[in-house]
Amino acid sequence: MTTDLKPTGGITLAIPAQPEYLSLVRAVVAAAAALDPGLGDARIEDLRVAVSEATTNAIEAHANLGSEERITIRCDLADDRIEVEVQDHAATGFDPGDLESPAPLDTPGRLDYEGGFGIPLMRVLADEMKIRSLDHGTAVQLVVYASPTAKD
Amino acid sequence: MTTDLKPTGGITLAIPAQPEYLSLVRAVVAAAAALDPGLGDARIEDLRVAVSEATTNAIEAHANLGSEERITIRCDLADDRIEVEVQDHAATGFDPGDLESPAPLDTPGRLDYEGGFGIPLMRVLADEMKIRSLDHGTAVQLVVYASPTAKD
Amino acid sequence: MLLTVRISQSGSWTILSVHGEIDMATCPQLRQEIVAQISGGNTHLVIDLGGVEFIDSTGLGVLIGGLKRARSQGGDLRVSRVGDRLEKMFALTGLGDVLAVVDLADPEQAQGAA
Amino acid sequence: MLLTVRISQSGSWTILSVHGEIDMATCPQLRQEIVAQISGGNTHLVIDLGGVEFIDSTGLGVLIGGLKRARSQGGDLRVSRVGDRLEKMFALTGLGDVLAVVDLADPEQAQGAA
Ligand SMILES: Nc1ncnc2c1ncn2[C@@H]1O[C@H](COP(=O)(O)OP(=O)(O)O)[C@@H](O)[C@H]1O
Ligand SMILES: Nc1ncnc2c1ncn2[C@@H]1O[C@H](COP(=O)(O)OP(=O)(O)O)[C@@H](O)[C@H]1O
Repeated sequence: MTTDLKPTGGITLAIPAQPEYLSLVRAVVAAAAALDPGLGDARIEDLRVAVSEATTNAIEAHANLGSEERITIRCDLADDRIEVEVQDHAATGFDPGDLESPAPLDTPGRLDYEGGFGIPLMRVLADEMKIRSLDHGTAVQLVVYASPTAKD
Repeated sequence: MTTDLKPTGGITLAIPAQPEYLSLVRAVVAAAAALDPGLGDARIEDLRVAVSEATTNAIEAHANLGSEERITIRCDLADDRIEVEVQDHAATGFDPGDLESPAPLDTPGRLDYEGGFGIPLMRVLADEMKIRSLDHGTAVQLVVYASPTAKD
Repeated sequence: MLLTVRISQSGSWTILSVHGEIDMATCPQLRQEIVAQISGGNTHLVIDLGGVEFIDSTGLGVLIGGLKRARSQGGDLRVSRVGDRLEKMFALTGLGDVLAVVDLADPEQAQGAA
Repeated sequence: MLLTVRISQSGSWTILSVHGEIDMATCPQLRQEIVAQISGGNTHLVIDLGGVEFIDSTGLGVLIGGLKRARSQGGDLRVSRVGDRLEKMFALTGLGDVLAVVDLADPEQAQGAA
């Protein structure tokens, strides 16, 4: 159980694993990102969506396991970037390695399946995206840079 | 050090003890309160101000002691009320008992002093307000009820 | 944080005007409304997104599901008043290639993909 | 989350039009601006609060400090365009009893306490 709030410089938010809290998570991300004057509105929106996707997956994983633990969202503001990590406590055995080459979104017939957009969207919306398996669940790290980067 | 996030049903937010984060705290309180359909806009505003006051005092106390620890804000939503607790990690020796009878705000000459509005405002804006001394600092609990109460 | 869905008619098209954010918390409501309309025989739907500032993949999934269901009943599902953010989401997911954007006044006339 | 303060003139009164939230993070900026005006000889100030949706006790303290400083120099500090929330804060703290609310067009004419 690593829900401890480490005394770093960042913001940590812990929420019950319920969909009702998604709008709150987005509000926190927007408010945190607004503290970084280098981040434009469009990039804040990108980050808001990416974090919402990661949190949605975490909520789903908790629901599948019936886990009552909370989900933690950590935001770290640095001069040149904002870094958000979503950590769940649902040890589903999910292996992010299996997702290394997801079907591109424009594959014919792709839309026959209603799901599976979350991780690809996080990948394109964030400048960096990493999924790590933890003993107790999954950690998704999303980074958005303040200055324009290769990713427009 | 009790910054642990207990797996309760509530929201916990931890922030660096810096004034820049006050607007984020207010955004979280507003977003949390918005999850409670029984709370009107005016009461949400009351709570937002009260929590802002408590967090301001916590930031001041940390600054006075040079404490690098974070401040935690816990929001618990119940059917009939929202409860917020602001906990700091600045053991200043502050004794809330000394404040039991603050000078009323309309005392003549009261305005000669620019400060000292925070705790009286919390008292009138929240339906309940309790200050507890902890080993490591101070905890301020603020409760606002969803249904209209004696406090309009 | 509820979604509101207002129903109106434009010729043979049923318009669902959505207000709010479409995410995992609110999408069951939209899905139910779409299913109810199609089950009730209104197979030609326009989702008016003018009041929607946020949609995520869960919300996009509901639109895809509605599109498939409408088409399977000989109808269609189109969208209208798509803002910049939603347009970006449609473009990134390829959903824009299959979902026609229409004018609320004339849903028959597709203005091109989202 | 910065405050913006726009300076203009109305007769012998200097108007500081504030936009943003006045709290511990932003009030040093407002305090500095008030002090600078008074030091520069503009002792008759109107704080236009039309763009302020939030003020807390720290912000109220800045207004009290400004009021005292202006009066000590033979001037005054008044407020204008006070919204419902700010009016409530003024009422609860008693600040409304000492701070005159004026019309921006005629700061001389106090409309009564906040
Ligand atoms: N935090 C997580 N914990 C467990 N499994 C996850 C997590 N995130 C993603 N997954 C797995 O990866 C799959 C793909 O996720 P995603 O691309 O977001 O699409 P969707 O959630 O719609 O299936 C999910 O269906 C789930 O099986
Ligand atoms: N969290 C806290 N930790 C330590 N001291 C506190 C705390 N909150 C309030 N105090 C003390 O109580 C006093 C009164 O607080 P308040 O009414 O908010 O007015 P002000 O902060 O303007 O002095 C403060 O000056 C401070 O000494």
